[in-house]
Amino acid sequence: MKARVTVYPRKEILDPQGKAIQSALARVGFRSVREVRAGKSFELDLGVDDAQQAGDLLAAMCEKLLANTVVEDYEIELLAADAS
Amino acid sequence: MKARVTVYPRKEILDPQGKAIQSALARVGFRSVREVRAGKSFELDLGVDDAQQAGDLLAAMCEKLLANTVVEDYEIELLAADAS
Amino acid sequence: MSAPAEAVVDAKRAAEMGLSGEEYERLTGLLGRTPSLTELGITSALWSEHCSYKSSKVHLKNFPTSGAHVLQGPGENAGVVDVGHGWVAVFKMESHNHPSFIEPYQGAATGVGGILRDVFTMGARPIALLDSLRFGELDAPRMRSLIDGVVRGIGTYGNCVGIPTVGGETGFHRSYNGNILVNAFALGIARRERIFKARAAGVGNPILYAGSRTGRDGIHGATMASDSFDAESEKKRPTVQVGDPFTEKVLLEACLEAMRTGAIVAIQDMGAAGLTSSTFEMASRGGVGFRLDLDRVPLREPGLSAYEIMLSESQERMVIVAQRGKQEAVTRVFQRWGLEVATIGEVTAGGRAEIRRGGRIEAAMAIAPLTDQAPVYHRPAAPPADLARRQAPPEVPVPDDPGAALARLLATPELASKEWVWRQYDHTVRTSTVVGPGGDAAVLLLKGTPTGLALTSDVNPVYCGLDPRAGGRQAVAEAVRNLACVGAEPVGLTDCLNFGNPENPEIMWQLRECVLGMAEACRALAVPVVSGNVSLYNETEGRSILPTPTVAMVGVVPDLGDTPEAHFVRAGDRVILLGEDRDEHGGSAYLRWLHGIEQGRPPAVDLDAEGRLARLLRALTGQSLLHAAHDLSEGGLAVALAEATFGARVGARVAVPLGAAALFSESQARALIACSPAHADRVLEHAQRAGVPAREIGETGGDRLEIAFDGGRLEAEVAALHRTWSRALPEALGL
Amino acid sequence: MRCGVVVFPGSNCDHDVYHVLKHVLDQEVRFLWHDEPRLHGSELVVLPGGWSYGDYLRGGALAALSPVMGAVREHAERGGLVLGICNGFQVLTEAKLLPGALRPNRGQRFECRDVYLRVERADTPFTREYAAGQVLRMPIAHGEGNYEHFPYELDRLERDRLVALRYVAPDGALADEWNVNGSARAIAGLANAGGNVFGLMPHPERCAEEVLGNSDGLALFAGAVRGAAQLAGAGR
Ligand SMILES: Nc1ncnc2c1ncn2[C@@H]1O[C@H](COP(=O)(O)OP(=O)(O)O)[C@@H](O)[C@H]1O
Ligand SMILES: [Mg+2]
Repeated sequence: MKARVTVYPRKEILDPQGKAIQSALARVGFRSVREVRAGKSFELDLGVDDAQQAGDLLAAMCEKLLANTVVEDYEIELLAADAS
Repeated sequence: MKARVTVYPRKEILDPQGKAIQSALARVGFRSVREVRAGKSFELDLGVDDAQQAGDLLAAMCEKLLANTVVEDYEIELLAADAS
Repeated sequence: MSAPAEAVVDAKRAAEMGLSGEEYERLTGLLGRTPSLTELGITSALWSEHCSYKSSKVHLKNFPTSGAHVLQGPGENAGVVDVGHGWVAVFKMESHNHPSFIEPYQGAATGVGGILRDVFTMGARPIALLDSLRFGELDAPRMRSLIDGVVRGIGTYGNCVGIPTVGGETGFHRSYNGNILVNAFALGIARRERIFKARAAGVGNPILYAGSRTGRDGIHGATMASDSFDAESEKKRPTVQVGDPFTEKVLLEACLEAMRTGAIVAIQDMGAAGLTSSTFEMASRGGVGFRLDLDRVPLREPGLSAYEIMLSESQERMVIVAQRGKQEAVTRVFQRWGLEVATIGEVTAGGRAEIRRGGRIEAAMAIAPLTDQAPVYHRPAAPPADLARRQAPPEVPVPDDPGAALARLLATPELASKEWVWRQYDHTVRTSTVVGPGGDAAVLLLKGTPTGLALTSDVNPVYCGLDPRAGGRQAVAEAVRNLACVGAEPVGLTDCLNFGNPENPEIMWQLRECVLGMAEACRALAVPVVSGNVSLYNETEGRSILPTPTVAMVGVVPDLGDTPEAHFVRAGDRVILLGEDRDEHGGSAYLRWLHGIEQGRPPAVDLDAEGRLARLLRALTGQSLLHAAHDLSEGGLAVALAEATFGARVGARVAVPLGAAALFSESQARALIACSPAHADRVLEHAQRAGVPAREIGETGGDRLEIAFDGGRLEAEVAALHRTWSRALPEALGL
Repeated sequence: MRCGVVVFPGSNCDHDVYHVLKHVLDQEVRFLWHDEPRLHGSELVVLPGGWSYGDYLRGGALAALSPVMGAVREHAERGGLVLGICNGFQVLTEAKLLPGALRPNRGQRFECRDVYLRVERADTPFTREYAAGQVLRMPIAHGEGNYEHFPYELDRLERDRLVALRYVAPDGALADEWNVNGSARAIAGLANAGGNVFGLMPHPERCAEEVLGNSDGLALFAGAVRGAAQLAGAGR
């Protein structure tokens, strides 16, 4: 089973990286952009087939490692079952 | 209009970050994981309403700034229209 | 990717890989048959300019390569010189120009990775990096992002491995618009008796592979083959290598630890041409053969062909010849550091290479003809037809407002502070950095001794373009001068010869003349060349870069107690100008940046005068007579004075019997020094005895820089000039 | 008195810290391997700077889960002294031994330069040799040193007096331009409530010898060594 995890700074926390990207975009001409949030994305091949189990595994990984929950939120998406 | 851009290292390119995360996950007990790819995720409030226009804008931003197409691939998703 | 394995091998394919018709014939002659694709790939890599030095070899012979301190000259992965107290310094510089232009971040990062491996492969612990960078005009396409990417790439890699980047150069010229230069230098130290070499020996000894897995990255990077098999396969094969500095750090620790097991016979990193050059070169140096079973090479993805495995330039990999029966000790070390290690072959007798993949022999060839007996070319060299016009004495406009001219010069990217660059580099890790970036030469403490190692890198490509012989001399002389300013005596240099297409006689002439100029200066100033690198074909669309023979020099400061600063440190010191001004403006920053003139003969380089000046500076520092010493280079006296006021914001008031334009003359063999009034007479006496013209020109103090010259006065607030100078680069970059 | 310096595979300031403890302060020091949950009797444990496991994810994230950190946590809970420098500070926050998080610098670039620090608390073992309000000069070298926490948590840190060092101008005044990484409340160093766990982004080991032109950092180690010796003497 494949999955995608997205990790973003929590809303209450400043996101200087997003800001920097927004102003860089503006500098090269993309001036309409109102906001940018910058985060991380992970694509995982979980090696398990059960969706329930996959979800549990992902949540545990996020809590333990992929996100720093003091300042970051995460989101989990299960992708279409692995073809292989 | 809001959108999400996901940027990943191209398949054939070494992804040290993904590799490191995979081995770290294994070390803390998540041994089933077969592969991890690590990328970046950007959430943008584009400031335009038209989906076509938004798509063009995003592609241009990726080519120009958000992704380094020599070593990275990107993916664009338009999110539900902005409530504001 | 099965296509290559079945591909037809003929002269056309060979040409695609960069072998000339003659070279292909030479190969078939050697083999007595048509080569396999793998054999062709191996040969084209080994006979590439990068690995074989076929165009430059005849000229490199002119360098003096031995000396009292030299333990290892060119020919190994890095040069080795004795720096006293039982320590040796191991150093080398290498270019990563082409990859950095394609992908600046990874290109520059892997450049740092490669040069570090060249140093720790010799058993030395790297302790410092320098980076010599040349960029184009800021408004040239991609230039700002190239600069940003290169600086980030160097920073990220060196910072993560934990080696301080303590100096370098950053220059700008339109000739680099389509071909930037990234030259990285690394220096390591080792106990004298602990040096390792890459000389395979011992029939039956196992060949180990350690480090990252092999992928399809950068295949054939060394041959710079323009065309490949077909557009499709080219797309599939990324030419960009990605560095993994964490793996490098671990590899470094593991290698140094494994060397202490006593079970390593020879070791070499896989650099350009990867497994091919490392195995063939090690065998060639040792006069032995080897057998490889490529099925045992750790791969990143299955299905790589023999051709691909032999030519991959995946990063962070090493080849080791271990003592038979003792390889376990080596293996254990790598495993403890979490690295993969595999036995991939063994040393054989008879000087032949035999390479298998999937049970099939993919290559079977004699080694020496491919390495020692690689083709050597005496390429035609001729000066450009318009040389006389280029060297015609330029019209030198006299500045009506020298103060404004100074401010404008200090705001050019060329002369602006490079702090924006080096602040992104960790230059204090390892707690040995006594003088970091920002001065004339960096100084590192050799821990446990009173001694310091001084490092600098220098070249003036504009001078080299106008008169390559003089430019070559000047690069070496300036490096010696920068070392002398911190009291260091040079012990050796490494270089990176960056030039255009050697098949163009003008370029060959530049190369030959630069080398001859460097060699003259090396002899006159007693600095041996112990390692180096040649980077040719630096051209885009027929336009080649300025000749850029970068010099990186290492010196020894016997006692660190005495190091003067490169800037004024206190008010009330006497300012003394050493050397002679000859009002020379050919190729000067003043003419080039303020008047768009790039013409004339560059300043004459009087090597005897340089030698006398350097000896004097070392003598003065050795006796603790100086508070400050700073040499004059680009921008001449006015710029040197301004720079000297910036470090501690200590102003100066001086008077010189020079015209306004002469304030910006770039005559060589000059330096500014400052000393307490009590020492001034002794300093002047020393200078006189040393045969160095010296005159007291004023004193330090206040918050202004005032220069009285013939017919006027230049006055500026130090704080304002400093602001201009320190903000110019980030502002020009739009940051 | 025994000191231990933790070595992660990507630590690169381990030797620098070792050098100061051993050769400048003449202490007994040993390296502690990341993969072993043992401190070998170390009374002062230092987590040095570097890129512990490459830290491509977040500085210190993986290191916080390493075997040695279990032992460090126990040591800290028993009141033992733990010092985290730069990456070590990141490890301590990731391990929740100190509050908050260290995020990428405001300017999105690695910064290597001297900064000025004001000593806010002189009553921890690590700052006891300094005077409250004293201004120190110290080098930094990091890309992720921007201290962050929720506003109410920051208030609590202040109330509990956990802030030990702040980025200031050379004259000791708070100034945004001298808060080079953009840290909330200009926080450069923190202690836990007991004062026995201490983390800071600047590198005191890089300014602990006059030959390097600055020895402002030496007293931090000297204080820690004395503090640890006293704890040991008290028969903890
Ligand atoms: N790319 C760089 N990396 C590190 N340090 C640099 C870089 N470019 C310039 N510097 C530093 O800036 C200072 C000024 O450089 P430069 O003008 O080339 O000196 P000089 O004229 O004395 O050779 C030197 O200390 C040099 O080490
Ligand atoms: Mg200089």
